[in-house]
Amino acid sequence: MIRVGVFVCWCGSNIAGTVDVGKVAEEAARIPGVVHVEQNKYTCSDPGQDSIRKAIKEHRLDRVVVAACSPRMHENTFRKCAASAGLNPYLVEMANIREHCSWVHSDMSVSTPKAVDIVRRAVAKVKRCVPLHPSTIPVEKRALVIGGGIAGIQAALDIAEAGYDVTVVEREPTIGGRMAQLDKTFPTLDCSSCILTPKMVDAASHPGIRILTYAEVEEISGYVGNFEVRVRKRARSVDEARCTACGICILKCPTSRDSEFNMGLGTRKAIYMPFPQAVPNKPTIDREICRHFTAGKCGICQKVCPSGAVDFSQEDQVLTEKFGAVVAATGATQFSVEVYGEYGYGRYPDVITGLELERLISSTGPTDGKIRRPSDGKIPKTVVFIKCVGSRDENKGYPYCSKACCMYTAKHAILLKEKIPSASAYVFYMDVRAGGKDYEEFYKRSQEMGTRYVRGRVSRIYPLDGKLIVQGEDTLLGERVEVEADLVVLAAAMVPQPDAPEMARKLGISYNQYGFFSEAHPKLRPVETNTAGVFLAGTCQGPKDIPETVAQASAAAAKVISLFAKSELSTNPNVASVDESLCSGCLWCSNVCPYKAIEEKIITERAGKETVTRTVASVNTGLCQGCGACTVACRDGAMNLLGFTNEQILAEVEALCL
Amino acid sequence: MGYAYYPGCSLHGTAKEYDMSSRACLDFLGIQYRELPDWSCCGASSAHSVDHTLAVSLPARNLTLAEQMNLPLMTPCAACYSRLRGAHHALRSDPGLAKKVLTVLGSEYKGRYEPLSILDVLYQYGPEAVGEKVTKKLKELRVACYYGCLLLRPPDYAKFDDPENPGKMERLVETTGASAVDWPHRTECCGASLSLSDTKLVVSLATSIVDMAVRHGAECIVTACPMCQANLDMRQRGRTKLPVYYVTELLGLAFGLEPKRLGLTTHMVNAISLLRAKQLA
Amino acid sequence: MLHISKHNLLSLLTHASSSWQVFCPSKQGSTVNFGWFEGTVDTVAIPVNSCKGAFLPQTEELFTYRGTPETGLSLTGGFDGQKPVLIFFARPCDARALTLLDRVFLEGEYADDRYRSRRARSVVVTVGCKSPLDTCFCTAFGIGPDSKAGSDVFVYEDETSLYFEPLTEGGAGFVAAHLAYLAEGGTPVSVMEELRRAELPLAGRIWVEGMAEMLDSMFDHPVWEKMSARCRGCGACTYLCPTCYCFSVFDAPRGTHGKRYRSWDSCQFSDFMLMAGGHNPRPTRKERVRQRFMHKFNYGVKRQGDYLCVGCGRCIRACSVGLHAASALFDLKEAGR
Amino acid sequence: MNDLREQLKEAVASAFSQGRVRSFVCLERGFYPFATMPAILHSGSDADRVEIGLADAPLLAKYLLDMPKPAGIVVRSCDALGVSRLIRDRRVKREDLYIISISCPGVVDTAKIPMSMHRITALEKAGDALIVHTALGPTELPWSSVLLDRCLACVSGAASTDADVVLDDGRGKPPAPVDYSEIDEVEHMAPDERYAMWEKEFAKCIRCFACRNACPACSCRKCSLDLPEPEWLSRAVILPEQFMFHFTRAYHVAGRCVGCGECERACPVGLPLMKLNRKFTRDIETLFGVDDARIPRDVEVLGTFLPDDPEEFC
Amino acid sequence: MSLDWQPKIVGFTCNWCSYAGADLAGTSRMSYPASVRIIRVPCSGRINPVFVIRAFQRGADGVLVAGCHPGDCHYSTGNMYARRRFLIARRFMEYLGMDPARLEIHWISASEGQKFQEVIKNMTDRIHAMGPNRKMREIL
Repeated sequence: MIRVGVFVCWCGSNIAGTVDVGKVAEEAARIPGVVHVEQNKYTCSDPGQDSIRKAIKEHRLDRVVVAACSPRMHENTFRKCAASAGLNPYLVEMANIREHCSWVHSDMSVSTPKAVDIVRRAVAKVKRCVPLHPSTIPVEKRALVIGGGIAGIQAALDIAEAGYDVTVVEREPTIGGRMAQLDKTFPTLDCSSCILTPKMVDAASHPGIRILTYAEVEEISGYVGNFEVRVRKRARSVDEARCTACGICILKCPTSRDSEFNMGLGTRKAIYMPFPQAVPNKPTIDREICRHFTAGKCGICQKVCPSGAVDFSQEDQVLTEKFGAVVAATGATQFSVEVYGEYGYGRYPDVITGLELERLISSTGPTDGKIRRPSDGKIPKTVVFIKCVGSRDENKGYPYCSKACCMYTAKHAILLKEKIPSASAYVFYMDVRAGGKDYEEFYKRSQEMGTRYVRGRVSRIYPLDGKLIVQGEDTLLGERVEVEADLVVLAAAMVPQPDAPEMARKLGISYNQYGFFSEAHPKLRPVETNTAGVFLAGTCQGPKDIPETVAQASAAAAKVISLFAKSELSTNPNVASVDESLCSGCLWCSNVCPYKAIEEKIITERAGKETVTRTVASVNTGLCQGCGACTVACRDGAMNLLGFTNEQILAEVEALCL
Repeated sequence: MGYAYYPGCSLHGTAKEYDMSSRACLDFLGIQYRELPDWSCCGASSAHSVDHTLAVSLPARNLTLAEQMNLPLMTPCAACYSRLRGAHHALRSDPGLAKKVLTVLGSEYKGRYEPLSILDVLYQYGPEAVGEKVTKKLKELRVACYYGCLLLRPPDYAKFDDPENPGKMERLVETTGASAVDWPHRTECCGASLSLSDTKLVVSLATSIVDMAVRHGAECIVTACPMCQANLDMRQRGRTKLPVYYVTELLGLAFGLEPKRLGLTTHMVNAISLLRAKQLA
Repeated sequence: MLHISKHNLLSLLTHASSSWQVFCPSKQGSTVNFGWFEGTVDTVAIPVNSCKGAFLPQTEELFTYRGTPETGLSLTGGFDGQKPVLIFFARPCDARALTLLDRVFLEGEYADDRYRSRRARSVVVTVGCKSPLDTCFCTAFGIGPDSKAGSDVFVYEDETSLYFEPLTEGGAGFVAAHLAYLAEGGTPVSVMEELRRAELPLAGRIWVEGMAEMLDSMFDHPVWEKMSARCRGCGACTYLCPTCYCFSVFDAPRGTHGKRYRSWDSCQFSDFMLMAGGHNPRPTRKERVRQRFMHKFNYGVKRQGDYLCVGCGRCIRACSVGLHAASALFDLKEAGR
Repeated sequence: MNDLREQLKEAVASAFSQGRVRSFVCLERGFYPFATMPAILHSGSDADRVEIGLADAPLLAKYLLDMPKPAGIVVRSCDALGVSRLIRDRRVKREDLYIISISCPGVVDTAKIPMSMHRITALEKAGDALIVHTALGPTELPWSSVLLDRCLACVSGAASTDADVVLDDGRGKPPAPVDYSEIDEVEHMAPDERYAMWEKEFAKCIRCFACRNACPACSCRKCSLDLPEPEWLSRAVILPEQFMFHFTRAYHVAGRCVGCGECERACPVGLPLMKLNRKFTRDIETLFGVDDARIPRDVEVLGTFLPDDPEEFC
Repeated sequence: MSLDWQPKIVGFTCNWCSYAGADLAGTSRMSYPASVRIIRVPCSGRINPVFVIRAFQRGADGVLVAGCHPGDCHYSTGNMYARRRFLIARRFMEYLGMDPARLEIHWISASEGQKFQEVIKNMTDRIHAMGPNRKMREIL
């Protein structure tokens, strides 16, 4: 016989003030199966917990109901308490008579019967609880970092410093990411390359870090502590071991195309390094344009290479490896500003984006650091900056604030003034958001240097007599504004990588409506995801500037390190479970599983005189997170969710409707 | 198949020539259409500032009539287009409103067909196919295509083309052999709705639009809106006066139709002299 | 003989329903079913179900209980004071089937209270079968379109009228109570003749003499395998059969109160014989189909002295794959040769 | 017709002789000479029993479950959908099956032959007519007036092409769209009126499970509705449980129903079960943009989603 | 129906959003009618439409199904399946004659205590006006 103990909590006056606790206890005692009821002033307190422990022993309780606050508050407390009295912790159920009852009803004549119903529900459920046991899984102490931008580099360095092996997978031929494209960084205006390249070199030379560039993650299976990852390392066509990075191949290569690194403002060769400080400092052949691959001709690079490093026959390598944790640091990209037809980007060459301006300012850029406008190479005298292009715009772009644009526009205005002191700068803005250490001061400085901030949107840009006429509105003055500009810079929003949803699916994590990866909790678990063992760093999770990105990368690293500090992990026992005798093996359940936790299993059984084999579903308890979607997909009733079984839920419904 | 043709009030009055030239072009191209029997005013320009249900019911009546004919409704008038599209959109997305309108009209609008502009119809016919029918190339005629507001905005439902950087009218015009100039004021508002209440403002708007066309080398303006045409034709005060044609007038010319049949003689700014000078009429 | 014009039948039944619970055929959607009188009656079609539900309802509540053993239990839901049952327009096969059910529920060591009290004061009005269906084969069991076994009143039907012939005291009582609707005079001789001559299409094909004895040695015959191969394992045949009577008893507990029910059960269901320990003595359809026909044609004869089939043909109409008493008798005969 | 039957017999016999099958399910002559019933053959010598099935032909797909494999089956397109259903539900493997598909001009529902014509001795298809032979002589009925309901929404009378042998005499019934007007009628009723209608229908249900057992989408080894614990369905045949039963049955086949109507044909008390199934089918088609939801797919409609599925909850 | 009759609403809520939303209504002391009784499940994807029928059978006057907003599911996609299931199941219940107002499906996030309060208030009002549910209900 099941022996349930019910512990009704007063929670001081929090419950007892609006619920007749005595009456609840009295009614609880009448529920079949309940053998012991007591009341406590504060059940969660030491004396309260003691009384539960005592009652479990004295009354030989095998199930416990605590009628108190939300299980989200104290379920763990009471589970531990029961465990310390020798009772399986999963034989405890809470009746939430505080948040769901005493705090929302003031009339005792309605709150008391409701509290009784809630207790009945809990008793009905707990009677169908069975002891559950978390299982343990081993941890492979190697981390995978996807993305070799500043976030990935930082996370890799931190994890490696703690003594664990890290693999960084970067799809470009070099690590460095967006930060490598920047000229200066706000608010200190120190040179981006000067602070980034040493870190790139540190990462490359760290014995615990392996960098796979020109490589992509194809598939991730497994679960926390035991991910299995397939990486495709694309053929570089250059033997990295032999190459001495002399650069003669690049020099002699006859084919070129727009340089991605320079945002199309310059060109690069078919065999190329994105930028001189690339890590690894080895060229790559772009097979899409290389004449050897497109036309079967050429081969100059191979001929000129003094060390015989050019290898046209190289093939993609596919590596499959095990990792214990994954840090997603896949970054973001720039909003496609062509959507704003009124700005004329793409039609008017002198309308450019912020990242393009970075390349124009950078001394490694196509203009050697001289700001020249793309159409005719003239030095611009008047430059208009437009903020919130693609951000804070529900009609054409995204509703969110892209966060870094206010500051980088201020930086651009300052750098413009530094490079071309006679130039005038206009910034069309909606709001200036300068929350951050030294940020407001930095924005002020840009104003003090003469940048004119116009609060309002630009409605149209059109070329007239070699100028760009920028029409807009100054909403503070309530006037139309027209500026004859030489150059217009659009502060394009940071947007998710186009393949972010696909990556999220590979990682088994969720993403928001825009495509930014979702953290497990916006406040309390900002670098974790809903998939255990997968962590987030940088702009793949949302727009960020460099300091924030680096901080989050280190935080993600810390999470990885603390995961690796354990030799094994215990799993949530509230997982799906198959009654093989009922399972027809249709496996439709596996379709709805977000964690790919349901596999096919062949079982052998006796049927009459014969031995037959058949297929059934099988739950990988390491992968299963216990959502229960499979239980509803299962018509056989074979799939159940431990802790939330069909039997339990049906009993709860019944108890509530009595 | 074919279309239900909805001329609307303007085309029976100030924009008679738009009606004439539209029908002429449709006939010439062999596009089947029937004038919507018993059509009524779409309520454009005023109803929607008075009463939302009324503003939807008026166009809805015409939409419903067309639907009962199992034909999509087509109109040359940009203002009618805007109201018809607006009502279609509102009825499809707001069941509560649809119910109200049902009680007004007594018959249900299912919204099977999107209402169309004559430009949509010509576009469906295909610019290439239109081009093949051109018998008289309007060579060396430099045209500023002017879209105005109602064909493009609000983009939620007007949707004729990219609201900020449209190009469909240019493609149609270029089939005639004319060249479309690239100019910035294609989607600027001409202020037509204030034509009587704030004439001064409207004059300055119209003039700046025409001037901008002149500065970009245009010899004439082409539009698909009776409001814009009337307004630009009447209110331009610049040094150079440009004739303002309906797109169907130019197409008609290119098809070799009589200028008179196209109503070209009814314009304020002489619409014939430019053509004569270019030996196009 | 007392008779009533067909036009007045409904008023007679309406009147009868004030003192009787009338169970009669009526049109329900696409079919005609036996059920409690609700203002309409269909006297033409032979209903898809039998009239056994009037005495053995598909589900009946035995009692409602409240309380726990600790606090004390109270039972409610007695069974008395109900009006007697009037079956109106049974067919001769239906009436005969009731006598077979009576043996199960009324004879022997234990008589079923519920069944007895419903049956005790009941009156079965049977109509002669003027146009038997393609599926009828009652004659194989010694029944015929004018058989009177089990009936309290027998009705002859001509084009315009129904002639009532009381057969029992109860039947006479029923007729007496409705004299106001009945007119005196005439004997439907031609109808009686027609009934005597009525031919059943299946009669020649179905053969039951010696079937019981033959089956004694056929328990392990391969024919069962063949017959059951097409069985879909539903319970349509048993639920519509006028002589099947299996039921189960179960509870519906709701907290500290609940109900005990009795419902029909079917030997064709896979779990019918499932034991608590998981053993199933009739694990496959072969055993279950064999059970059904052995019960009808062998065990029944041994235990109760009669075939537990009246040739009503309901299973023929019910089965979507042509596995029924007639085909079974035919196949068994072939196999037993 | 006879040609087709001869070809079919030959195909069945050769399936056995070539060792392609250990068993074969087909139709054979029933107890009534004009009707057919399922037969499971175990040897090629039985191939003579094979019939095409002019009238009251049951669907056969579900018999595959218990047959010794490799198993053969002869299917019309409606039955082919059932087979496909079982394959997608992984209840049988395609490689264990040997499928002979035949074209089908439609199947006669003898219940649709007027009662006045009972004592049928034979049925015969002649062009666009059914000739009913009775003791009183032959009568002609229009072919379309006597077809099974499932034939009125026929996916295709042509032989299914996913088969090992395709026998098509070119006389297959043209496909017909599903008529949803019955569903419209119910939808246009007031809720109380609808409820009353279903109450009346469900009151007839005797819970014999003929519908479930005939359904190719109801192929669970053990139906959850038969389980004693948890008791999804009480054995009490009372109205609330009838609603539970019919809701669950229809919901469990929602998105998987192949529209064969065998449930309705099997129902001994004439419940309009397709009125339930088709409600789901149509909603699935309109809500989720599925084109003919009867066709089994690799991923079940309820086993997937689109981020922009209609959002009517808020 | 007596004047003080209170509808009985069974609420199925996911643990991560809607249950937490109800908790937040509690911690914020937002009062609402004592009509709802909550059953906590991990995810709206765990809610079998058959549970809803069972609730009506056993005497619920209304049923609330609540989960995270689409896109916010703790398990990433559970509520997407729930949405599909209930889109068709709710229509079907309506088709069987159940009054649609008796089954409501809402997306309530952990931060929407107020929304939870409003949902319960509105639902209670509506059902109160309709009176007790008799459809599909067993009589005991």
